[in-house]
Amino acid sequence: MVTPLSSQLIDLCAAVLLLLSFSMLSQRRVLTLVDLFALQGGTLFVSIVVVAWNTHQYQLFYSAALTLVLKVIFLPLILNRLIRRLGAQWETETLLNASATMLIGLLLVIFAFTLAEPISRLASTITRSTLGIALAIVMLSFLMMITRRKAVTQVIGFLAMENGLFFAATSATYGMPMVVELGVALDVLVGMVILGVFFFHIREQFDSLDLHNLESLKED
Amino acid sequence: MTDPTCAFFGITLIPVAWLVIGLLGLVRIRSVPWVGRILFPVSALLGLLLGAMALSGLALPAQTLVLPLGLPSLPFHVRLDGLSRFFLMLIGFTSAGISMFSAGYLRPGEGTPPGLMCLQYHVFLASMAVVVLANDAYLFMVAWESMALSSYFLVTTEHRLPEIRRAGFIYLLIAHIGAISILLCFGVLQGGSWRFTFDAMRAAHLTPLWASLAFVLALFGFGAKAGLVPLHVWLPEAHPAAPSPVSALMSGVMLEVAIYGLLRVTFDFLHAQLWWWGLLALGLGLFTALFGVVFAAAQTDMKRLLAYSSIENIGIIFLGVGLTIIFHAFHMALLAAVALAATLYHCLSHAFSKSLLFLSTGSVLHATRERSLGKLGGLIHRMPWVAWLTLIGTLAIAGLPPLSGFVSEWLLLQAFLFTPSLPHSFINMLLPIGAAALALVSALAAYVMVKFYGVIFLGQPREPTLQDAHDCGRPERIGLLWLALGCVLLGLLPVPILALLNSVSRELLGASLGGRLQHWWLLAPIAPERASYSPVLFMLSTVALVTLVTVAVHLLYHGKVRKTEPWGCGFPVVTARMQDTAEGFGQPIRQIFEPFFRMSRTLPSPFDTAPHYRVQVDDHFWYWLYAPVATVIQGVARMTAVIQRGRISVYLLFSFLTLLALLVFVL
Amino acid sequence: MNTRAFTMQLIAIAFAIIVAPLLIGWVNQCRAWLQNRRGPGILQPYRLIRKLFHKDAVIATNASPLFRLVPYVQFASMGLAAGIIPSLWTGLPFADAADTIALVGLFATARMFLALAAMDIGTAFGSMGARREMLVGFLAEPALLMVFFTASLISHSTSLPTMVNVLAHGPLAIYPSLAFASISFLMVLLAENARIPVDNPSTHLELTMIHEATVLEYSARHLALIEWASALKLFNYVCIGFALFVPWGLAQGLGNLPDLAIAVPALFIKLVAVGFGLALVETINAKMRIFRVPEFLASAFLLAVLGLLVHLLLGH
Amino acid sequence: MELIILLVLPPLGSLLLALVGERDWAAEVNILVSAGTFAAGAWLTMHVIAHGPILTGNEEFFIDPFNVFLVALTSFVGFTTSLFSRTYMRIEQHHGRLNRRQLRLYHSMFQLFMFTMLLALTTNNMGILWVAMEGATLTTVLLVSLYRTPASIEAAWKYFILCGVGLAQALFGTILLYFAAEKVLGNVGTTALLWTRLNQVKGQMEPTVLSLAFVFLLVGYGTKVGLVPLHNWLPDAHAEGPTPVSAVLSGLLLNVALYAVVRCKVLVEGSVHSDLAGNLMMGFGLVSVVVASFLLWRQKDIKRMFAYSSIEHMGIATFAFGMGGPIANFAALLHMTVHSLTKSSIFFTVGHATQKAGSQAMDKIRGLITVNPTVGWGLMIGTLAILGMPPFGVFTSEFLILITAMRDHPWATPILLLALAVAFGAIFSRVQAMVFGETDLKRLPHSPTLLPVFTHLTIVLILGLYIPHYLADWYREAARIIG
Repeated sequence: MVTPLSSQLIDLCAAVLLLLSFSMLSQRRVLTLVDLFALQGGTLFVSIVVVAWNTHQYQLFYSAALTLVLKVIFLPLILNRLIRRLGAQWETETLLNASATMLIGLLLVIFAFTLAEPISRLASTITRSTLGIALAIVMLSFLMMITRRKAVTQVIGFLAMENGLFFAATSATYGMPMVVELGVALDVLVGMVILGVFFFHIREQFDSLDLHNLESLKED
Repeated sequence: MTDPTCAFFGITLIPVAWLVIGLLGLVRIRSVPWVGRILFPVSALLGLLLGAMALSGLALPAQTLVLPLGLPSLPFHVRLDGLSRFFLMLIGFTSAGISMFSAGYLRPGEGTPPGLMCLQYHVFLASMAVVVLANDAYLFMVAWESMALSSYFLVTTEHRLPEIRRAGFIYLLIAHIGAISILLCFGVLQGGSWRFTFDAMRAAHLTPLWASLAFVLALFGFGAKAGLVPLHVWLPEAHPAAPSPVSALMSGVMLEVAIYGLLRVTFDFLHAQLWWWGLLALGLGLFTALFGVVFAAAQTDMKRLLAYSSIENIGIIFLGVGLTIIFHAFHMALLAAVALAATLYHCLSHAFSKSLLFLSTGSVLHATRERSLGKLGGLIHRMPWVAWLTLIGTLAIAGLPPLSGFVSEWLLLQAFLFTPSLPHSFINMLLPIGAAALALVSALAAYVMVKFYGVIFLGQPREPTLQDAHDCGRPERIGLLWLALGCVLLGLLPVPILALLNSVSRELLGASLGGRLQHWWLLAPIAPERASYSPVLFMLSTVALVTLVTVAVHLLYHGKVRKTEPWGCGFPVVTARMQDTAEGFGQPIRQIFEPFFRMSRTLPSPFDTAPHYRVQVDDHFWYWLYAPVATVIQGVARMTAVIQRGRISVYLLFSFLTLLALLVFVL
Repeated sequence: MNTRAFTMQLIAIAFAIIVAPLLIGWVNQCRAWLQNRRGPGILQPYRLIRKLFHKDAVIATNASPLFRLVPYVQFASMGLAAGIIPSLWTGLPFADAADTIALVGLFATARMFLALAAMDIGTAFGSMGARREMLVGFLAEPALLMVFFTASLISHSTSLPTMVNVLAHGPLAIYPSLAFASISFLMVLLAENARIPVDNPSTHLELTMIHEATVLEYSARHLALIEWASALKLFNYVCIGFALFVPWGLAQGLGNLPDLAIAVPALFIKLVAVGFGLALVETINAKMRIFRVPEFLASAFLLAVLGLLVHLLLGH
Repeated sequence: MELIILLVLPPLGSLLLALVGERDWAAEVNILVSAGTFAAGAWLTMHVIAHGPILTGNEEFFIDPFNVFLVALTSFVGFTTSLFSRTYMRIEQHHGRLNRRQLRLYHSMFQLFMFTMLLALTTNNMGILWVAMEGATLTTVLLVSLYRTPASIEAAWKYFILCGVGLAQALFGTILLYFAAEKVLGNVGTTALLWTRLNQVKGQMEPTVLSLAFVFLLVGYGTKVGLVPLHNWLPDAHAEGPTPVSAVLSGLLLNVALYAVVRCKVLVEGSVHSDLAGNLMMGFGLVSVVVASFLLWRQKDIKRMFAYSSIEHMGIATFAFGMGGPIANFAALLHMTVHSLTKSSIFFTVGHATQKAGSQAMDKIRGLITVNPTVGWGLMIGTLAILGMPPFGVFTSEFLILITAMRDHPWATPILLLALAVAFGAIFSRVQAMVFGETDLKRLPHSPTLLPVFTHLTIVLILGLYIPHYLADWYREAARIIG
């Protein structure tokens, strides 16, 4: 019953997601970053819908809806407003220049694929090959969190990682049990709210969101 | 007392009773009468009882008991055999005197409140008793470390003084490291059975390599507690810091408990297989003894001096242990028995005499508030009791006949004289040197003790304040008397006491002096024509001669006795400051044994209007061993601090790399 | 011990006590002769002691009972030592009470008391003397002990009578180790008895004296006892030397008359010889500086140890 | 029934306190709720001891000897902490470091935190376990940043980011676990994440997947355990949060995280027939012990120092679990217990000490014994206990761990002992200086509640001398489950 088309669709989504996370990795402008993040969420939504449609896993529609609401609409919205309110549109510079970051990213992708290869061989789902990509996305966003210097961008990286995980969940196994999905979503939401609050605290304490302010606690 | 099992229970109950007394101290924590006049005398009685019970049971076979406490897999095992009985006797009798003294020694308003001090003191006593009773590694370690802890708190009674805090820290640190090595030693000793009862360790059979490892670990661990060079640095710090009864307890009892541990492991578990262990112990012991006595000669603080003298005595004891091991390894049972007897006897005599001396310093301290020898003097007129009783202790520890110290040294020298019959020529060459060194040490000990006694009690008071020094109170007198009595009896009646030790040496070596002690008055361990010593006869004839001479002289003599000022040697005035100071008295030794010391001297120039001479004597080991270790640790710490530099990106990188590394690892 | 042995024992002690000052007298006489002086005569020490016994005793105000006790202890311990060291016959019951090690201990005790008494008054010289006395002691004692060890390794015993019996009546053998021992013993003897070159018995130049400084505060009967005791000490040391190195002539056991008939003249001959020898040594040597004394005694100590090693190397 | 109370009481309390948390009697309410929770926990424990494991709520909740003792411990320490925090927070308020809004936040978050802990412990669903851990992170982030000082904000931020990322890895691990389980159990909705089910089929699951999953889970939950080099958040969070929070962080959160790791280990070892998991844990444990004990020498801030000591002890426990086997697991469980009791009591005393000194810098704190003997002795005894001095329980567990190490991994023993000695020197030298000596500290406006301190220490002391039979059997049972 699995049509090659659907699986191609999913692979396409996967490719787009990977592309997006690469572009996020190299993107300097914070607002664009948010848009990219929204796009990523959108793609994720599409892929989930496709999976749900093809495999008649209807509880996946809930998580699709969750993704849509949370990651495509809500989070980007508040992120946008936060960034405008905090005036943190510009990431001044990253710790590593873009090309080097890309290179490392590439290596990571290869590593992720090799890692996921034996697993996806076991997979019976239509989404078998995408697990590697999911892992790659997780790692790329990890890399992004490492290389960025602004609190906001770090958070976006964090959310991108969550996306990767969602994608993994849907692609490897047709979604986690509903309770878990809900719980995870809730945590993400609350986490975002808290972070939002934090931005303001950080701003009022250090009057900038630059992370090099947050290096006072250390061993000398 | 007759029924052995009831005696056994009685003995095991006494530590509990001590704990109870300690807790009772908390009832009225600030009341000196309650603690001093009631609790401490009671615990002294308990000490006597313990000693008596242990003594009466010395010859009995071993008894064991399992208490429903401790780990589920390893409940507390208790065992009472000759060795533990002997050391219990030591603990009981010595602590009896010390507790009695403490009863009068306590004063209100000095650091820790008396009630709390009473608790710590009795926990200390009880834990020492339990160490000796323990028959499994866990109980042993628990008691051992409680001993260290309680004594630490006692040492830091005057915790407001920084040097005392420092002393306490060094003490506890070294004690802890020693305990760790003992723990390792037990880990080796169980020899594959993975049961940590001492019975299992007795049964275990180790390859020579593992056995040697265990022995070295034990030597390190127990040596750290006993103050074996180079692990001695805590001792001269901690003993002066502690209140005098505590110093007495630490020096007179705790060090011997460490010796107990070594004997237990070496002979009971390892059966003293290899002769080079003995050589090692002997060498270390000799060096420790020489080191200790030479440093004692250079001290200017009376309690530091005694502490170093303790190091010296511990050295002598280790030397005895070493000889015992050597003889035992070569299957010379009788000689091993002689050496062991000497060792145990020295433990006993050191316990009595050293506690006596430390207590007397306590009385001096209370009477004069002065610890530095340079400010004392002439106290024999102000405090005759203390002075005369101390004289006995001084002579005993200097190893002079007919007191206790001499007996053990005599036996040791006898043992040395037999070494040429060893099958191993190398040791034959080596051991006479040992004998010579031992002789040198005991002669030096006499020097040190003359300095100690002479500077404190004789001559003219070096400070005007000493004029109103007062003699010690009645409880103190009783305590001192008891200990002095012990020194005398140990000196005069070696034969009956050695006969009591037979059971111990039979347990450990399978041989004893047994039949060789027929005459109670004549000590002839091998054969009367070989060597003999009869302190009683010695004493009697001396006394007889003294009285005879006195009588004779008084018959012969017709003149009167006039009292005048001493001859001023032509000086216009004779002041107390013209006497030898402690530094001055130690100066020849400092000169002869210069390489031992790390000295910093400031000499006055001939043109000084107010000439000032200062000399400070330090311990090389501190700078050679301990300081470097500390710097290394600090360096490593500085390096490790690199991973905590506060940059969140770096932290993220850490976890990322960890992840990748692990993934590669499992791939 | 039966009564005869006991009486003989007492006789031995009495004999030593009586004869001891004679030896001092003889040595001093010989020195006088060697230094072209007439000399006071051999009996001078007795006269001195008698004189002292008839004087009033003067004691420092701050002297403690210890100070007055010490002379008696000195005398008694030297007497006891005389009871242990075989001078004429070896059968001494007291010898069981103390073997050589105990004998060294006895000397040490005596010295310690002397030093304490010296510190008791609290004058500069008293404590200085005590310090020097102990300094000499802590080096001389081990040396003496080593000498005894060498002998005891030969005789397999540490009790003097047995040693003498073995050395004197055993098969005649030459012991190189004993040669070393004898030299170091001689050095110890000089040091212990405050003779030149270590100390000068006949001076009161404060800065050089050792023994005299310790007894500076004594007078009359106390001084008499001390002087007598030191005479006894010299006698004892000399007898030890005889027992170890020239034991011939000593009567065995309690000794029967013929043996004693040999022993007494033998002893006196030896004493005369040794006295003269001592005087000679003291005359041809100059007193050394106090700082040299440790080296002198250390070499004595090392010689003794060397003797021990030689014995072990050669096996006899 | 008691389970429901256990899981419902805290959130209700949290809601209530969210409403009334600023009142003067809020602290009493807090105590009351915690007491109730503790009672429920105790009740549950009795029930489990009596009737064995419970599996309820269509298998969503599972209580076995392993987690029930942690439930009891958690609710108990939670209770004592609430007792302590009453006076502590009063004094903080009195010093003007907290306003009522923050107090309300504190109270309600405290209860919520307790809830997440208990949920994480009692749930049978690996997914819910993850959710609860994340929830715990969020609540504690708020607690850590309670003072709103720059330092506390920084600490909270690092805590949030590092643990968030870590837990993201854990989630990926959980997904992989699910993925592997699905192969065996079929895609039957929720059941494929139930630990009990997984435990039944662990033999058939795909080793490669599970080993990968374990790596992610270990890195994830390990971050929360504070294993070096994932530990960096821990000292900051402990040092900057209010002391009661430090107490529960050290005493409870780390335990629960370790619990999660061990649960995963059980599954993985069942599937992967090599001791990969064990070796990984031993490695992490050893590294943590050594690094932490050396870092102790660099400390100036008292709470930071004890945070590092927590890392060290978690390292020891992890090492023990890694070794596995009845004795080691037994010892590790015991170690978790005594460590959380001792460490929380230490933090209680430390809290009052810092309030006296008005600073957490150790060279500002002097002569506690003279100004307030109970605090001083509490700190001294607690420290000696945590340093593994007999006759306290920490020594017992360390003794057992060491002898097991001597048997199974002799090479590791000297390293452990060296680290212990180094840590001893570092901590004790500082604590001694703080407890003893002259002082210029002032008394506190309210007399501190030290009942919890001495209760904890007494329990630890008793555990050092005598382990009750039911407790021992219970630990053994748990050890058997862990395998």
